[in-house]
Amino acid sequence: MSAHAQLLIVLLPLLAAPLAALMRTPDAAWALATAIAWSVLSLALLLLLQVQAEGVLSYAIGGWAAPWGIEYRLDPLGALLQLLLAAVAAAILPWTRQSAARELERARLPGFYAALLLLQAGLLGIVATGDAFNVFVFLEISSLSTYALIAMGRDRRALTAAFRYLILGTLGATFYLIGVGLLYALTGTLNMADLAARLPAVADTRTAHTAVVFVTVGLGLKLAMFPLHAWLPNAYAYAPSAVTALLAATATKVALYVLVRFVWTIFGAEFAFGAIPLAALLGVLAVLGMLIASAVAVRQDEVKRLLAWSSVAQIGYALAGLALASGAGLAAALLHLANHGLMKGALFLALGNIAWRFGNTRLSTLRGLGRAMPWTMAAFVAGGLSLVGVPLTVGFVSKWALLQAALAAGAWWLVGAIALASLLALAYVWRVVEVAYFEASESRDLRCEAPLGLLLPTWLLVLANLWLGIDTRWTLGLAEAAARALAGAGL
Amino acid sequence: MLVTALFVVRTRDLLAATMLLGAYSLLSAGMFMVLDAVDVAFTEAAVGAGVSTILMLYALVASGRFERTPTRPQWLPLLVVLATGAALVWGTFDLPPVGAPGNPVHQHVAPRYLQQSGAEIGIPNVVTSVLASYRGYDTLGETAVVFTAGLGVWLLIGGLQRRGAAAPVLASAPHANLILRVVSKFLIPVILLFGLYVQFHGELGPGGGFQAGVILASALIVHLQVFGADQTRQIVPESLLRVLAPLGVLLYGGTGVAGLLLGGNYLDYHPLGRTPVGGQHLGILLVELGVALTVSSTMLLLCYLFAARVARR
Amino acid sequence: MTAATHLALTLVVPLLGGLTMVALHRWPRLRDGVVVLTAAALFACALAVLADFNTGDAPLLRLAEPFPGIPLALRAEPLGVLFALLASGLWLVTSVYAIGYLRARRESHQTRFHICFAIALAGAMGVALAANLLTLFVCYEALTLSTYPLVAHAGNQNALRGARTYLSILLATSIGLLLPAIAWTHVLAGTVEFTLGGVLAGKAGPLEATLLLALFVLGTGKAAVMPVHRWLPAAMVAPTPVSALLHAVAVVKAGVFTITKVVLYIFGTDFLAGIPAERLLVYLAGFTIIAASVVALRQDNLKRMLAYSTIGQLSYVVLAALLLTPLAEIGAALHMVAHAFGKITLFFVAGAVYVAASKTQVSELDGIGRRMPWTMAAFSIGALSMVGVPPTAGFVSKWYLIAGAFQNDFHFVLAVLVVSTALNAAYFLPIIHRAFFRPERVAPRIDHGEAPWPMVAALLVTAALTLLLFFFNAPVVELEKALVRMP
Amino acid sequence: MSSLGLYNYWIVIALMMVGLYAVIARGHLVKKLIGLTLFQTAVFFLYISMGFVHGGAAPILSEGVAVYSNPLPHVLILTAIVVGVATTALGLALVVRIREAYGSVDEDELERMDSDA
Repeated sequence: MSAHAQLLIVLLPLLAAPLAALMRTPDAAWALATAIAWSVLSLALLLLLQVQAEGVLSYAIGGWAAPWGIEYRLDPLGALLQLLLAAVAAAILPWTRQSAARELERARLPGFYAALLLLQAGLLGIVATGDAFNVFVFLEISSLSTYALIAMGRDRRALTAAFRYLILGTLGATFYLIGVGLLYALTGTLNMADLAARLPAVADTRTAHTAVVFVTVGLGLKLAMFPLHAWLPNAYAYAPSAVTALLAATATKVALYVLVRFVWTIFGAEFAFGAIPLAALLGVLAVLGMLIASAVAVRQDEVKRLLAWSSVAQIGYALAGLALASGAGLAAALLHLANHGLMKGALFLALGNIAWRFGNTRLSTLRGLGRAMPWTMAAFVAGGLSLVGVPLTVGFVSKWALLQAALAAGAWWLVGAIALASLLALAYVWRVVEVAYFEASESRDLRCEAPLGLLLPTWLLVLANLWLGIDTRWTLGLAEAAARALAGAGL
Repeated sequence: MLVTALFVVRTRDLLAATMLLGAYSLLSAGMFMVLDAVDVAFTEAAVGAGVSTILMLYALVASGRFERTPTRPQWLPLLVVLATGAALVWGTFDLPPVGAPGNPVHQHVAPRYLQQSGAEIGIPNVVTSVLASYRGYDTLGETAVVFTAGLGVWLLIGGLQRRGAAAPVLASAPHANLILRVVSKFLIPVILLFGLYVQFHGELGPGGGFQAGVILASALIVHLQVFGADQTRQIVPESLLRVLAPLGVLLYGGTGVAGLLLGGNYLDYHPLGRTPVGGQHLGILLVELGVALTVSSTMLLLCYLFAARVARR
Repeated sequence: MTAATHLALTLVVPLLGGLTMVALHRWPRLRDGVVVLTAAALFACALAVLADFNTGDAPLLRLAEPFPGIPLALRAEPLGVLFALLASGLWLVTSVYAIGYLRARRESHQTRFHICFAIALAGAMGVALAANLLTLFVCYEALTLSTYPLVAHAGNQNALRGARTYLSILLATSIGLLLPAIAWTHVLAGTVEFTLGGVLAGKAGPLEATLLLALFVLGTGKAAVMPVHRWLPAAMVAPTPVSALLHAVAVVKAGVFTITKVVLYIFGTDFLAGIPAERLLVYLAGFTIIAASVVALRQDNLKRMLAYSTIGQLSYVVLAALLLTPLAEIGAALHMVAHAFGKITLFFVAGAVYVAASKTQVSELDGIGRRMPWTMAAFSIGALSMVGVPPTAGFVSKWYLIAGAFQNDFHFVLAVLVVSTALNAAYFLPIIHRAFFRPERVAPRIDHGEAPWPMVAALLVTAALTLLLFFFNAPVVELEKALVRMP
Repeated sequence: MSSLGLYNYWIVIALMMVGLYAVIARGHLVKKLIGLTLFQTAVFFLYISMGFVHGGAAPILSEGVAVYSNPLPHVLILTAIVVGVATTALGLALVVRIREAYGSVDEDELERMDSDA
């Protein structure tokens, strides 16, 4: 059975979703979803060991060989992403039961869990596949389920946010489709490895350049790259808490994974960074994104939107790492992907606890919560410190790696940007901490901590945040292995 | 084609826009026929012209017919559009000319489908063989997309207790209804028959799971329009649809798992039958059935949901 | 109990103490006992580390390995041991003082106060004994974060504002300047380990070295060099024991200690000597001394005056470190100790005056000498030490500073030393004069005597230490000799 | 590189741009969805015209016919059409919900309501 693990990791959630939809009671659907999430996690670990042992795994679906049939390829980068997706989902799903029960009507819960499973299947499918068009199909599965999930938020603005995300997301996917179409027209194949082999021959044509631009713009929309991020703040702010946590920790990361896959595997570093000034373009957008998004985040008074803007900024960090066009930069970007997933997961779960108790997460609601909900706020502070990049946290590890890569590449503009952005991060995290701990509020002196069911997963992610900040064998080791596999050149 | 598209964008009256969009889909189906894409033309006509127009009509009933005059500056979108267009045109210069047999597209992957699919899978319609077997996983993903859409729409506007009988949309003039009633009584069985034909003829000529599913659904949608949602619900209750839609996906996935258990890779139909080619036949048949199930039940479910929501307003 | 366990104990003891304090939350008397006990245990550990170091046994204790090649590790070396001893010793005294102060003022959140104190001390010990820049940076940040709740202890609006400036400047400089500096050093030198004689020799050009040094000096916000000094006066909103220990000893000394260590162990004195632009930083330190002393002159609030005087004194140590002559390095270490004893006494006095007479302004101190003779006597000793009058420790360190300046006849430094001594005298002596020789203009509201006994005892101990250091500075000098054996 | 052969693509691009214009310029939500459908249909044309072969028959194996047009784009487009319809259906469901929640389906009015809400 382990030979088929590569496929089962996607198939399990995909086929479990219809089952979940058929379930009558919400708890049965939740139990199925959590069981699937945990089995996916075990599969992801199994696959990781296999990849480390045998190198790139390949699985021809339908028995047809690579360029003709669809092929699943898994390399260290894919294994790292799948592990992140599985781990975050496995932590968030147990948390979802009580949070969703309170935020959504009972009748819709089985459907809600089915959509969550579809979202996870879509994301895992994108990471697992080695076929460019298959990425589009699974991208659509995850996007459609995301639109539906966001629109289930209580606030009516969730609907407009979902609609705007639908329009922009579909535009992005269609741009990606055009890019892949142009590549197909030039090379005649859709399999990524095959594409990478045949592209250099036609690399200097104008069509190839346009294809790169369209794929980058398309993915930029899905990735919420700086100028194309309009949909993200509202979408994360008004979606149900569980959905925001899952999306923040995984969705944009997968889009960035596809961009890395295209830039490094298919186009190859020399072509992508040589022919078109992709490095300069990404670098400028990343720095702009980091600074402006952080600046906006400081002024938000709804904490979920604040964290959503901070997500846009953090994606800027990862893009900046990518824009360094060096092995070290790539490793730093991948490391930040994984770390940011953990950080945001913990933070949004903490917010979910507050939303569970008070129904909203405005800054005024947080007044005096330091005493009222000590464990939740402690988790939030730990996540916030990790966001700022204080030592002994995961954020510091990725900041350190980014600084190293930037200095090695002599990118002074990036060092300054990172310093400034982390100061802004400090500003908006501290704004929340100050309100929570130092502003006393008369109405809320009683202790009303969230129930254990919500607290345990939150603290699980927070502990992961701290533990991986000290023992970085897992995250740093994997990211470097992935970068070495992709970049080939020495770190 | 271009003129219809431009007019669709220009017009203020959304009803006209929807109708023109239907016409546009039909025209594009014709164009696909010219470009030898028969299956695609069939699907575009059935899905593009048929279902999306019905759904848009429902949405229009809910949201009013006319569009306010645009107040925002028009030059910015124009600029963006022209820039993208120019980039695309600039990009096409190095593309091989349309229709030339020497294009790389025809050299690399496609020839094998054309030459070997007859022997390996044994069905004349190469598109169906590629769709169901070579790239069967894409189609599974696509069925999942249809299911997701159905699920998403149900999550958004489903689960409503219908208050009062849902008046049929076109029931404005009762006597006019008589002709419609008689004609539709005659038409529906024919459509159903044609749908089944398309389903099983998919291997020989143009057709297949999607088209058949939509046609079967459209038969019942006609019934829904003419006789009102309540009568149609007696024939095909909504709960049945909500069971059939996931079932289709499971059937498709299950066929793949069966291939897995019998020793092949996932979605490998060879071990299913006694002979490899026989296995392919059986596999494709089952898979197409699964697709038809999901597509038909989802399309009908969509119409039920929209009808119920519109009637409630 | 090998030397390595002593090193580990220096970190574990305060954290353990903190935990037990949490456990004894409901029994204040027991908790205060634990506080003193932990302080005593920490001091004992520091002594043990000193003993091990003297016997030449200085192992590398590896705690964790976050990055390949850069472990979080501790190692004893002369400067670090001195600072560790200083911090843990004075913590013992301060804890006694703090218990008295908190009891007298009936402050709320006392447990949180002591726990943060314990964590801050753990951070200070970590900075002292760090084996490489990364460990130093980690403990430096821990120190900043753990002292934030202390500064914002009062919880009212201006305490919050003060704490906000405190935190923003410190974290801004550390993440904004210090972290890039460390990363750059790692990229340039390939290692961030502290090796006597410097790692950068030959690996960085003159321009890069100067820029890097500037990054370090400005990045270490805790050294309060002029542009980044504003956090120190802002932190005066904290209760006096906090200002006493942290802002006279632990926090600020950590900053100056970092700079000295960077100069000695990362750059190396002879490598720096070769760089002409290094003089700029000496001028900057000199300017800080003069400006801070001038501002201190005009301060009426006692604690703010002491804060500005601290900024000035700190730059003495920075100045000495950047003089690069062996005698100056020893002078720097000595001044660190002397200033600690002197300044902590002055802060204790300020706290005692506040508790007993609830007076905070210098102008209100007329004739207080007669009411609080012991306290004001200690104040005079402290003040004299700051000025550098013979019987006090301040004189010894100034003596080495001047000798160091003469060694490479750096006339600017001599001028700065003379002028600043005059300025120190200008703002300290009138206070002594006002306290003893001026009659009380207005009768105090409450006829108060001395402050509660634990506070008076503490400040007398530190005053005595200031005097003792003058006579028994030999062991300290011997310890520091190892530092510069290979100048 | 006879540019004559490329006119097919240019028409497709013109159609795309009409669709894109509708999505961006028009405020009415349903008009945006219509624009999106136009845009996607045009992309389908791009794929199909790539796979077209002069004189080739439809890709259904029959005797006596040697040259066929390429079946692969057809398969891709079959999937893309269904994905397009799925997205439109979901979009329309959202429009209905927005209409009920806000009472209007014009983007500018919605923004005004959101900003002051």
